[in-house]
Amino acid sequence: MASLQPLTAFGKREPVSVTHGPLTITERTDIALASVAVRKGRAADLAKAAEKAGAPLPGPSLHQQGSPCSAFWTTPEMWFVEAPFASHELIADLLKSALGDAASITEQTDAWVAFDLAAPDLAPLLERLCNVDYPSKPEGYATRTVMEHLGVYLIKHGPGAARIYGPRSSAESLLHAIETAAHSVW
Amino acid sequence: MRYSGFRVIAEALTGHKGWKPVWRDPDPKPDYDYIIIGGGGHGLATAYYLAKEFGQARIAVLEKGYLGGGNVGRNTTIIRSNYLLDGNEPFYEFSLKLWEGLEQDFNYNAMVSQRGIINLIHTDAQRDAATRRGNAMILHGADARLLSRDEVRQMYPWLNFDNARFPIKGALMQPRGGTVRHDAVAWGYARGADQRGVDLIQNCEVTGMRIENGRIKGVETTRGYIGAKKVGVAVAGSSSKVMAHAGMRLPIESHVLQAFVSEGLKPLIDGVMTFGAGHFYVSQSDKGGLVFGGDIDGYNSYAQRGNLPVIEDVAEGGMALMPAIGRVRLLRTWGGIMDMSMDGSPIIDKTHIEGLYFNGGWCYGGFKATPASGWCFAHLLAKDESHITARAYRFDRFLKGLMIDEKGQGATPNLH
Amino acid sequence: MIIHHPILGPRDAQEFVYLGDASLIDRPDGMTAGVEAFHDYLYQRTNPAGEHQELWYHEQGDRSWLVVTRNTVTHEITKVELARDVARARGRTK
Amino acid sequence: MTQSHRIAGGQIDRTKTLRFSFDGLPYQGHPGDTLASALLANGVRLMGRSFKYHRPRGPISAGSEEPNALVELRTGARQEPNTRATVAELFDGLEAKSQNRWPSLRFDAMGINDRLSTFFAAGFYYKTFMWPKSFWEKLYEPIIRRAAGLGSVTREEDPDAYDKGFLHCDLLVIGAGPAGLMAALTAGRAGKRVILADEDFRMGGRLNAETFTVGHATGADWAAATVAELATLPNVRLMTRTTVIGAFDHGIYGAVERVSDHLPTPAKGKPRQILWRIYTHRAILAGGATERPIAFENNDRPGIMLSGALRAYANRWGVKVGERVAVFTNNDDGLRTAKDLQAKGVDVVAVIDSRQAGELLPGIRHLQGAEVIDTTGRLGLKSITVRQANGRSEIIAVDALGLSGGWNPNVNIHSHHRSRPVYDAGITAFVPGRDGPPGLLVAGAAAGQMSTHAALKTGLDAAVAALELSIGPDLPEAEDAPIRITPLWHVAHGKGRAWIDQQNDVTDKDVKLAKQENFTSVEHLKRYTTLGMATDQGKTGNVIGLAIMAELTGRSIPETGTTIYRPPYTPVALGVLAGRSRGKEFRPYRLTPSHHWAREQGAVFVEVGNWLRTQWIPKPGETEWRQSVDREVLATRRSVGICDVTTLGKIDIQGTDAGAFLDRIYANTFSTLPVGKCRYGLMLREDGIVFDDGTTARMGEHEYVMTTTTANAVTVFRHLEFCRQCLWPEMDVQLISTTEAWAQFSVAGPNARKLLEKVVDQDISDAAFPYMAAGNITVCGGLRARLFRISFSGELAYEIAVPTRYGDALLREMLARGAEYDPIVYGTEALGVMRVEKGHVAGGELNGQSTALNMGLGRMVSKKKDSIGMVLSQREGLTDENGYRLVGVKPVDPNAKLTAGSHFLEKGAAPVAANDGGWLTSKVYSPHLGHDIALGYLKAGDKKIGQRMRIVNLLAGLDTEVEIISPHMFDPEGERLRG
Repeated sequence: MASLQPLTAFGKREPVSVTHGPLTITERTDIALASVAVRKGRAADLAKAAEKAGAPLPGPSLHQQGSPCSAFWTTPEMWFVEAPFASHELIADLLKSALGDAASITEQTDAWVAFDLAAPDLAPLLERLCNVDYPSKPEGYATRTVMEHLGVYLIKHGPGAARIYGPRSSAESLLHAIETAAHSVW
Repeated sequence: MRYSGFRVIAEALTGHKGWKPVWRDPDPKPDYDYIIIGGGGHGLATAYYLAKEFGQARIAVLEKGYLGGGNVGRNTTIIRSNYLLDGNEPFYEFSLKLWEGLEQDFNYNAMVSQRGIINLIHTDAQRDAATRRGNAMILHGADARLLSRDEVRQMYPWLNFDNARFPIKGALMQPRGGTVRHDAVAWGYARGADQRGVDLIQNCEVTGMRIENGRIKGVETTRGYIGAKKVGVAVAGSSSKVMAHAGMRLPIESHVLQAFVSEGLKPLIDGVMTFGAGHFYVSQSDKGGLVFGGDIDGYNSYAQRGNLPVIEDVAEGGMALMPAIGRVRLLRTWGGIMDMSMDGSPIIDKTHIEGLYFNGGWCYGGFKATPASGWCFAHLLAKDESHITARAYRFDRFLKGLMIDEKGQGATPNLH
Repeated sequence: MIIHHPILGPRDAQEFVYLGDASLIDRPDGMTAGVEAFHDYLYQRTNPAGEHQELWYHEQGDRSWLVVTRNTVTHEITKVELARDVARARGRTK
Repeated sequence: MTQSHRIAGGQIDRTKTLRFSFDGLPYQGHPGDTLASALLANGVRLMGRSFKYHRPRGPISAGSEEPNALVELRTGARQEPNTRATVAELFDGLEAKSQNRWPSLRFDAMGINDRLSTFFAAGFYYKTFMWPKSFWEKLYEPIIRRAAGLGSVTREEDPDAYDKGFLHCDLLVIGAGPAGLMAALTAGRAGKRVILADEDFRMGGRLNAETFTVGHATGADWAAATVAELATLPNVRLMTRTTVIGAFDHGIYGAVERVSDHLPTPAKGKPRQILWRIYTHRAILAGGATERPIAFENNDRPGIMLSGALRAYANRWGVKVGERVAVFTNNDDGLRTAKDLQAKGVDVVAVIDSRQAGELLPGIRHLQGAEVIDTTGRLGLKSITVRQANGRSEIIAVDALGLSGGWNPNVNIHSHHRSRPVYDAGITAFVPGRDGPPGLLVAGAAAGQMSTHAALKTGLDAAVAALELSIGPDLPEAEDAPIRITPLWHVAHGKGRAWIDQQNDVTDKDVKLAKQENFTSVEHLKRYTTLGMATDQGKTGNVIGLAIMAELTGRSIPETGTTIYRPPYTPVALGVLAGRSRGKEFRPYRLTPSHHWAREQGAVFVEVGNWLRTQWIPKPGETEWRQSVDREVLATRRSVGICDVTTLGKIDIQGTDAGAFLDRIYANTFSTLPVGKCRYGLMLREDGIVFDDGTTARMGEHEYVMTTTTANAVTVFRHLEFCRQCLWPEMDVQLISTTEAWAQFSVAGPNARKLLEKVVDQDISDAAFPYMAAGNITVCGGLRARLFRISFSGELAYEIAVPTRYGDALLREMLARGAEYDPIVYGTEALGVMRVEKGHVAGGELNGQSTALNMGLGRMVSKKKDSIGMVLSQREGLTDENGYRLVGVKPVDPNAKLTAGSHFLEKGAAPVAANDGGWLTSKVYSPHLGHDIALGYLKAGDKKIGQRMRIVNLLAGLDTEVEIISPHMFDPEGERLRG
């Protein structure tokens, strides 16, 4: 698009990937993100438009896969919608044209650093990082939680697969916290 | 009976048979000139000064539990007068001066120890604020020094100077600050008051107030009705509960503040220290325990106990500042109820009910205020006018916009 | 403490920020009320030893303001509502 | 010495030998030993000194209640003071030292205190040391402080790491003795999520120390088999070395797991300990009971210990504490010790039973109706004096004495919510009272159920009740001996001292003195004598002290009452409570989009909240920070400078009521702001004090972008949500923070536009993009961006924002494409200089104590609409016409230095509070003006412009003449920023 070269939250050209024992932490820079909030009294309009646009609007504490967009609930009447960055860098504009004025839409792509965690079982790691009862939660569980003083979103894609969205400016501190916990556990 | 080193030796040699009760346990009389509700530090000091300095008699202190069982019995024992605002500094400096002569005055060793207090500085903005404060203190006749990083390092070389998230850049010091053996304050005042004829009545809870035609007549208690010409309430922590007997709502919330003591250690910290980049303050008692605390839990509570997050937050502050204490053990935690006022400053004032006076809203700074609070409250009770150093502690300051807000947090009590 | 969030279920109170008495919802109208009314609203508290309705903000959660009914002596929580619902029920509009 | 006191049996691994040292002497022990058991096995009874009298002491217990055997464990940075030898697990190479003694444990000079003890009665220090006044800090107190304290602390950083974690369960079982194991088994077999935590390194509790059978196995074997079954259940988590430290609100328990304390050092990357926060549905306290001694004269000598501890050392650790042992008891449990020791071949020379009648063990001499009244043996017990039923005294040579005064249920955790224990005369002990922590049940000895059968049964029943199960497993058979006890707290005899609180040296005499002086309430007793305030928190001594007080006052024990226990159950290392939040990881870092670029340039960073911001960027040859800052300011004012302002809070406000909402939030009006424009906004708190400020832009009809200060980004957002949800719930407003989504740079200086034109794709001429314009643009060939024409520096200035990932590149691109203008990047210091020159308020002025009027912005508060703080800002105290006003200040002598925080005085006025005119809020050196300048709040300052005053900094002895000037010290007409 433009001549400017993007950097990751770590100030690098390429996303970081770290392996320790059974755990792999992969930074995801290929996700576009936007918040979608219902305008007052427009829930039905939004639901209709969202369905047409392929953007799910799941219930509280849930993440829902969709095509091309996935989404998770963040606050009452607000979701974060995920889409591939390559095709949806202008995610806010795309959603605005799809959803019209039934929603307030704000680009969030670069507000967050995203990590995918993979291990046979993430519970021993996550119990050192946050108060979420990970094993008891269903797949598709999405919540905000705190890891080492950082507010993050945690999405469970399986017992051994999770995504964490943390504040981009604290990417290094967050990764350090996860890595430290991993070394402590494994 | 007068206490002295000679007396201690003489008693030791004669089997300690001569020690007398430090106070009587009188039954309440039908009426008094003055009733002080609350046998904590402030209430006892008020009674003591009423009798001693203002020549009043027929005084009773009513305590629902045991003497000194209020916040004077559970605090971190710090005294200081390092306040910023004109409404506060003269009062706390008056208090510090009273501390300095207290033991000789009431003939009880409360271990008033002026080993100094330092407030650490971690940013340029904090240094500016400390400079403003230090100057205000000196203008009010108190003592203050601004320490450089190197001076702090000389005092406490083992603080975290080299690996800190928020480096130490200096400190504001008040050399006359220090600590006092808190229980002894209550006992010293109680003994002094008792010797001057004040009836200290324990296990006597006030359950109601008799008010006729806008004037207080006396109080209902678990030990019966007791009449009084004037009633002074000094029950910080329970102020709203007691003043509700007079139908009053207060600009006060009750919050829990936890405090902590470690196992006994050989000397590590001489004076008092506050961390400027987290919630942590600490001193070491003469017995060797580190006495420390931090922020209030943050929610209204009368439970006298707190929860884990604040314990952890305080420990984080401690470890960030003093990385050598990782293996020192926390021995005991406790929680006191704080009268958190709407601007972080206290109230010593008359009420709209004639003969009913109020002293409260001490937030978590009430211990150091004990002597001046007692003196000024006694002054108000005896003379019906505010002591010169306590004139700003009025109820109507919120209505008039004359808040005394040291921290600049506004009407959010849990942030003061 | 645990707050049973009406949408999210049990959550550690550490995720919340406490404000105070839920009477802070009842803000007077600045165009009609004067200093005295605002003074009572902002500064005066019942501060009960017992049941207390109070405002908590789920800052590290879903950003809901909640009205929590909690006993200040035992800390027992008996009711948790969305503050927005309470505000509407108390007649607050725009 | 090689384990001279080791006897057969026990749960130690004799195939392995561990070497360790105590006070420099080498010893040997085995895996499974504690430091105390190993020392006792080596014939070492003397392990410590008491706090006040420095009396020689040995362990009295075999558990965490130990008051005496405290040692300094490990060396160097890992030195731990006050470690109880009775719970310190032995490892190869362990080094321990005795503490609170000089020069050595056997010969302690401070032992003189014991001789002088009559002068050191309870509270003696309150009655003396008052004259002369100044001697307290100078003489008395330093001596006391040096003498006091127990172990010493290293000054080195703790090298070990600590973790925290969070666990969830249906049932937490605290304690893995018979009751706890049965409870866990019941819940575990029912498929419930169970956590079983025990402070010991071996589960089984007293079963490991006793010889009874459970079912067809020994108690220890039954425990091991049960633990083995539990270990196979995926729904059960077994946590040894894990102490539940406290019961907090709503079923949350704190627990400390000692992961590595039994190792010489933690494995790489592994923590020493973990603090677990356990969220429970229900919990069962099965923490057992603690035996209490009997107080009599000289009852504190090494070799005198709890009878159950003697038994435990023999049965669990294969250790005989002495060659000739006696037992002094008031209940049947003491007889068990005699029986077990006898069975182990230990010479039990006498059982002194204070009761008149009872069971007689064959082959052991029983003295019934007798009492121990004194002992000898300074460094270790040599003999006891027994007063027999007939009144005759007899001296019996023994080197160990077991005391059994009955067992106190470990009610501690049950009273963490301030529930008062109640007295149960049947077992002469306090049991859990009413109103314990909701959801917490108590089972086994902790509930006063003292037999093994009762423990198993109540454990099972508690689990069934807690989880509403229909049925539990079958109960194994176990002993169900009744409690036969005749209370005996204290042997009244003679003039000597009987110890109650051994560590703090509180004796029966101290209790008597407290009574004599009317410190009779239990709280006064505790505070006056220090009873129960030692590191064991009175676990063995408290009840005896209050029983003696009850006796003295003629009240019953229930009338006398008891103090309550508070967390933690046993002392907890501060390190584990802090976890990873220490050193540089105390708080997370926030890094700006230009951070990596700035680091390449050698920038100096400054902490602003959690952000690290560029403070200045030194160039080669610059040795003083001022050189760099002056250059950055001058270069910006001369041509163009760029500053990363990403840290300012950014909040996206959308909805059809967004404008009306902002009118309520800000003191000034925003609904009338045209699309494509921005405006400076002033936000008040409800009390009328200024809360925050910043520019807010209208990006669309229903879309605003608010800017907050860096410091208040979070609190402003919280406030907006409060207003939106609680005050005006029907407004159509949606909020989201975008602080981190955009990299935002201020571009300021006469050439700002020219530089930006090199990267911005659109026309940004003054006509197309005038002062206070705002809009969406693109840069560098189509990248989405935002541009705001606002200025904090007084220069022609813009703030330009791109998605954060492009921030670094945009900065480099601006520097490269604009090279002809010599752009510089400036830091927060230069930013501060320029804003002070311009008279803009910031941190020093936005202090939470100042009004719009104070800041000279009073007219911004619109009274035509309701907004937060409007009404209360009109109170008399906040509208004083002689109140503080923001002023500019310059020194009359341009070489004079100003200091922020200095106070204003009129010329000739004495430096006293009555003359205090205000203070300097911010001070900078203005390279443009060539001297220091400052902002300040001065009383009636608006009327003093042009006057001369002094500013004083009494902390530094500075007194400087200054001129009061307008705060707008640079380009007051604003010609440059509109240029």
